[in-house]
Amino acid sequence: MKRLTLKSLGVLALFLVFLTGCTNKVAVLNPQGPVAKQQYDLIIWSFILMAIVVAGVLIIFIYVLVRYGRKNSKGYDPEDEGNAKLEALWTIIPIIIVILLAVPTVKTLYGLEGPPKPANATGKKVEPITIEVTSVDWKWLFRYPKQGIETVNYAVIPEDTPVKIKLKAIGAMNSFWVPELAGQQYTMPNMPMNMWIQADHPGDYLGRSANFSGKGFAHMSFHILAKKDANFDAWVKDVKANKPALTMEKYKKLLEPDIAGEMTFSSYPKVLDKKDAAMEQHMNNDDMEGGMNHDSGH
Amino acid sequence: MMNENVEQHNAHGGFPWKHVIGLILSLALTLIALWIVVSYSFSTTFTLASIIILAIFQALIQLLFFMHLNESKSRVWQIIAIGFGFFTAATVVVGSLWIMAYSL
Amino acid sequence: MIADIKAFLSDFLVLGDPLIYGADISIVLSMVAIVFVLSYFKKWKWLWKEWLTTIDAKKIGIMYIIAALLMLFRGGIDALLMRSQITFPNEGFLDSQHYNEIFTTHGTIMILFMAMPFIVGMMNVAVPLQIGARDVAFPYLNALSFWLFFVGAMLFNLSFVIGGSPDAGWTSYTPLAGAKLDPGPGENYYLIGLQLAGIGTLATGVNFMATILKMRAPGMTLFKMPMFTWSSLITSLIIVFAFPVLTVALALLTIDRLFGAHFFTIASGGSPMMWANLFWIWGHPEVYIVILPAFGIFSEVISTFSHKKLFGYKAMVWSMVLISALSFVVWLHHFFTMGNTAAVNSVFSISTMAIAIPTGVKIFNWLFTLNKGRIEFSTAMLWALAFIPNFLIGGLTGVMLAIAPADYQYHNSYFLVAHFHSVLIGGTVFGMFAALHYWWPKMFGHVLNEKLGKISFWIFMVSFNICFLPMYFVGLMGMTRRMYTYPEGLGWMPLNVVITIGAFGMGIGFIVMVYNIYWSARYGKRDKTGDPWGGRTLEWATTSPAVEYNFAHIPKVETADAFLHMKEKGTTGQISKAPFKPIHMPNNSGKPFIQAWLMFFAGFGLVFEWYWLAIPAAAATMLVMAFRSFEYHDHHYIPVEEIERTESATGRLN
Amino acid sequence: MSSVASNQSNKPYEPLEYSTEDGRLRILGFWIFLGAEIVLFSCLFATYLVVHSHTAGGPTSKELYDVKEFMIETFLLLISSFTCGLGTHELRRHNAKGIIIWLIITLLLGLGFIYMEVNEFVKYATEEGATVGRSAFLSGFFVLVGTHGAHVSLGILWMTSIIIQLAKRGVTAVTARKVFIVGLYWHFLDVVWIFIFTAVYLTGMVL
Ligand code: HEA
Ligand code: HEA
Ligand code: CUA
Ligand SMILES: [Cu+2]
Repeated sequence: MKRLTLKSLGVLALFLVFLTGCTNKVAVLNPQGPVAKQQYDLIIWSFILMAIVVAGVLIIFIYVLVRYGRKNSKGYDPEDEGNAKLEALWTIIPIIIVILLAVPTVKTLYGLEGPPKPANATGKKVEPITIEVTSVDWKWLFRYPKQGIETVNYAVIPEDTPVKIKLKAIGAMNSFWVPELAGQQYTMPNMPMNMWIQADHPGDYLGRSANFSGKGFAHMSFHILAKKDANFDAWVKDVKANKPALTMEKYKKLLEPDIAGEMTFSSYPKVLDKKDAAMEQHMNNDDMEGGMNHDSGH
Repeated sequence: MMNENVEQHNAHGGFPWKHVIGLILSLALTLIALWIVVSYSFSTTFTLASIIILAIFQALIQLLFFMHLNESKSRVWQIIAIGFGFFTAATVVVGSLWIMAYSL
Repeated sequence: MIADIKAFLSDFLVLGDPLIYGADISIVLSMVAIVFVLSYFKKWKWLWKEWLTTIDAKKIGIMYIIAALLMLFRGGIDALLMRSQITFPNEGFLDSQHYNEIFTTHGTIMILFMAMPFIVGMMNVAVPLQIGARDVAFPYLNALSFWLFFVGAMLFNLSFVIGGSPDAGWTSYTPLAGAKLDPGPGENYYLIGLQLAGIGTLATGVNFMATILKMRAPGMTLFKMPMFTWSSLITSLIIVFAFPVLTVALALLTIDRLFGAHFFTIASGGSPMMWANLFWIWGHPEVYIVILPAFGIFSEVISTFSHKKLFGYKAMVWSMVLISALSFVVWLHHFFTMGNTAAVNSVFSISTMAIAIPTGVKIFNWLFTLNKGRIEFSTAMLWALAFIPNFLIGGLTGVMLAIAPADYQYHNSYFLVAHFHSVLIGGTVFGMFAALHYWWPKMFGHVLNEKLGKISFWIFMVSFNICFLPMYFVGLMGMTRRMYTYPEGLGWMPLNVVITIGAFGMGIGFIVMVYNIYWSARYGKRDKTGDPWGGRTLEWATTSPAVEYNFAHIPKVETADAFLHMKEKGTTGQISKAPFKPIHMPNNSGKPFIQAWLMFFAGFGLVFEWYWLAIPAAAATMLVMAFRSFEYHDHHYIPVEEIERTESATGRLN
Repeated sequence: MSSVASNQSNKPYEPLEYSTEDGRLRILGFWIFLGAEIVLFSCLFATYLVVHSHTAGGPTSKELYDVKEFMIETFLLLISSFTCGLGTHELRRHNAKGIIIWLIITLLLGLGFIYMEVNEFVKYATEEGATVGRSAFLSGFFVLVGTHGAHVSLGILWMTSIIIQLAKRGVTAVTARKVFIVGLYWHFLDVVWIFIFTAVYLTGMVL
């Protein structure tokens, strides 16, 4: 019996090594921006509380097994059937732990609704930028409405700048997840949603879809490249100058179910901006009768 | 418990008063609900809230006057079954509407 | 003409895959073998009379358990196939489509066709005996439940060779699972197979609630019931109120797919998220349906093998009641990441965490049952003890998932996969294995070999940890579930290799267990006493296996742990002592079997949208029900002489 | 029949349907089943209410519902619930003939309800182009109201079968239990209809 509990302790130790040591590859434990950082802090806090519970339970567990697991252990009492004080104790302690978890949870949830606070000490307020992210089967479209740029399967963002991600889906649901920058949100047809990401440093952050969407799902990864402000502007200029335009034809082709590489377009059909909602609806419809005049009231 | 059953017996001896009262009440509540709606003289919230409350009363009338929910030795269990049913039903309806509020 | 037939067949049968050809061949071969063995030994009549038409809960229970073990095997093979594909990056063993089908069937089969029948089987075996009843409240309905479950499972498994398997995950999210993105019969199989089995389960829930509420032996008040019976009562309650939701969800998606409605489509105003909502309103209570009976079993086993009263009996009961109520108000935690408002996520986060409190109460009560006990490390007890730390890890990671903002990072990653296997295996499967060893003598009259039992325990339990603990880390490294392959260079490979080794280790542990079953059937120690473990509850008061009518005299109960009390007072003999009275028993009936198979054909017709088959079969089903309604002579009396004969054959009369 | 009425004369009276273990079990079982039915309908209500505004340019509830029609449907069901109750009342007096008469009246009212509902559906489909496949709202409407209608139809078949059994066998512990249970079912469908009346029709006039 001892083997069993020792093993559990070993596992615990292993977990601790993972937490303190080589976390580079453990994306969730390697937050690179304020959004992921908030979530990381919660994870660590909850982990500490859980570790306390594990320790408590295992100590009692080992004790009773060692003490009463032998053939002729003393203190056998077959009529021992309850103890109000003890029972109150192990009701109250968990309640306290749950409260200790619930309070930061709610705080963080409301905190995540707005743009992240400036990360660096200078505290200067930076204008957020907006990227419209659309998942289609099985690729990611990134649209920069202000810059008029569209990219596929990668996006470039300026560092230390809150980025508002507007999520949409054409076809199946997916989930937009860049573990080092922020936890995920689903992309859902007929239900535009927002989330924020922000990177503290220039870098190449791997993201992928976290919600199964069919045959090509495993290939739905993308890169978020964070650059210094100046480099970001340079990139925009370069794209505007040197990349082809996204034509309507090409766009429709992208909507067909297939996997794709990275692509860059200096512009996209303006009609998509204007009739944005209606267009998405149109693409999502399987029959045309309900088509364009679908009530998109929500 | 036995006494209850005796009462039941007596109640069924002559004219089915209980049923007639049940019928009258349910017709009345239905008409009131209809009137609240077609008179168009109340706010939407008030209209909806009051017709829902009336419906719940109607359900209680059926359960108590017609369905004898309250008799038999297992009435506790009958009431728990129906009660838990209503609890779950309310959770499902209210919860779903709240969660899906964005699309209402 | 011939071309037509060819085209039809290539749609109908799944062609072109060696794995599936292998399955085809093995299915045909085993069918032939079964038919041959039955004919050779002239067992057809026996099969029909003793099993297919039986309405004896004990036998129905055994059939459930056999089905569950077979499904564990099928689901386990699925698991090993998946593990083989994702051990190394960029493998080509399974293609994407095939992998998608396999995880879908793995999850669905394991939960609905393995865990559920295992539990219902144990309830059938033990509950009537534990409450001192002769059968369940509605034996005929019970048989119908079993056969509905069975044909549902058959229909679902058939998809593998005819028409193609469902491939949208066991959660079957729309719009992916809708007609537009997933045409073809695969998803229909899922919908109809689950529907049939689900209706059977709902009937089981009603049946066991009525049984436990009304059929307890005289003197057995609610708070003198054995803990497994309590857990069965509460599980039945959850079944009754959760399964209708599944019924509706499945029906709506079926109507969408077959009749062009727009509940969950993207077009014409459908609401894909509503599927997730309905699915989890059922789905979350479902996970407590599969864990609570295991809790009940652990209570029995831990108390029996600590040779001590259960600690905090009342708290154990109330915590289950609380869990059952809470289980209906937490479902949103499965889709925290679908853009809910902060208020919605907060409320469901907290309600979910709250479940940790009653569950914790149970954990500590088990620990204190061990305390001051005389612990006997039997195989059943080992499974129960191993449950505590293993389930603890799963439960605590569940609480971590319940923290919505943190769940944004865990959701749909292998961290989640690890969580639910920890609780499903460390809780439910360990519980069922404990029950299997514990009640085996009651079912078959011989005990399972302890040594082989312990070997299989250690192999399985250690491999289980090797398999699932590393999954938490690959999850944190960003590996998501349902990926049929992953690229190199992410550092995921070493851990995946370890995981796969663990998975195969579990397979070996399972093989040892199966061998133990075979070995013990031939050489195992026979249980003459009916009470091999020094049991405390009434199932041990009768013979092993229990006679058809369970108890010649219904026992009188004075305290909890009723049988122990009888042994102390020396009144155990009274249950089988003359004079007897004729015993009223329901007749066997072939109708449940026939009705269920008619429903199978109706379902099969729906899967392929062959209404010429579906409609007549459904009508025939109604006809069987009408016949049943007009049937008045459906019971008989066992005469006194026969009771005397049976009782003296068991050696209990002299 | 007389043998039943005089049984257990030393004990206080117990309604016949509760007089056997089997009867008591089945009645409780049926109540539990009704609990499940409540949840079943609640899911359909939830779905209907969520998609109520999703009309996809098709007909809306305000355009479709007709006060006169649904009021007549409501009265038919309410009164049938009453007549069914009178059947149970006669049951308690062991009066087979009385039961049969009231149940047949109930059946006729039920048939009238179904006739009106079918008419309503056909009218929607043919005159307004409102079919299940037209919009999410209509899917929700037809499936919710249709499920109730299917229950009523099943109830009609069931009640017919029980009337036959009652005519053949008179009031016994078994037939009494059957009459009582089918009565419960019928009243329950009335409860569901009240909520359809409220949440579908009346609400549809407001929102
Ligand atoms: C047997 C099945 C079972 C059980 C018992 C549980 C138990 C729990 N589960 Fe689990 N869960 C699943 C099966 C199960 N789960 C499955 C199958 C899925 C995924 C489905 C899918 O997507 O495919 C899932 C998914 C799942 C999610 C969704 C995650 C996501 O999709 O992102 C969440 C989130 O909250 C969750 C939470 C919990 C919690 C809080 C418990 C609690 O009940 C656990 C309670 C137990 C303890 C906490 C341990 C003992 C307590 C103490 C010692 C007291 C002290 C402790 C504290 C105060 C913390 N589960
Ligand atoms: C009770 C439920 C249950 C059980 C017991 C299991 C058991 C196992 N599961 Fe399962 N699993 C689920 C429920 C369950 N699972 C669910 C609900 C999902 C989600 C599905 C979805 O995403 O839709 C899932 C998904 C899932 C995945 C994720 C797939 C993905 O997302 O890509 C993986 C991956 O490793 C996995 C592995 C395993 C393994 C290795 C076992 C092992 O424990 C199995 C061990 C048993 C055996 C191995 C017995 C069989 C014996 C033999 C076959 C003899 C031959 C043996 C040898 C040759 C050695 N499971
Ligand atoms: Cu009184 Cu019906
Ligand atoms: Cu859950």
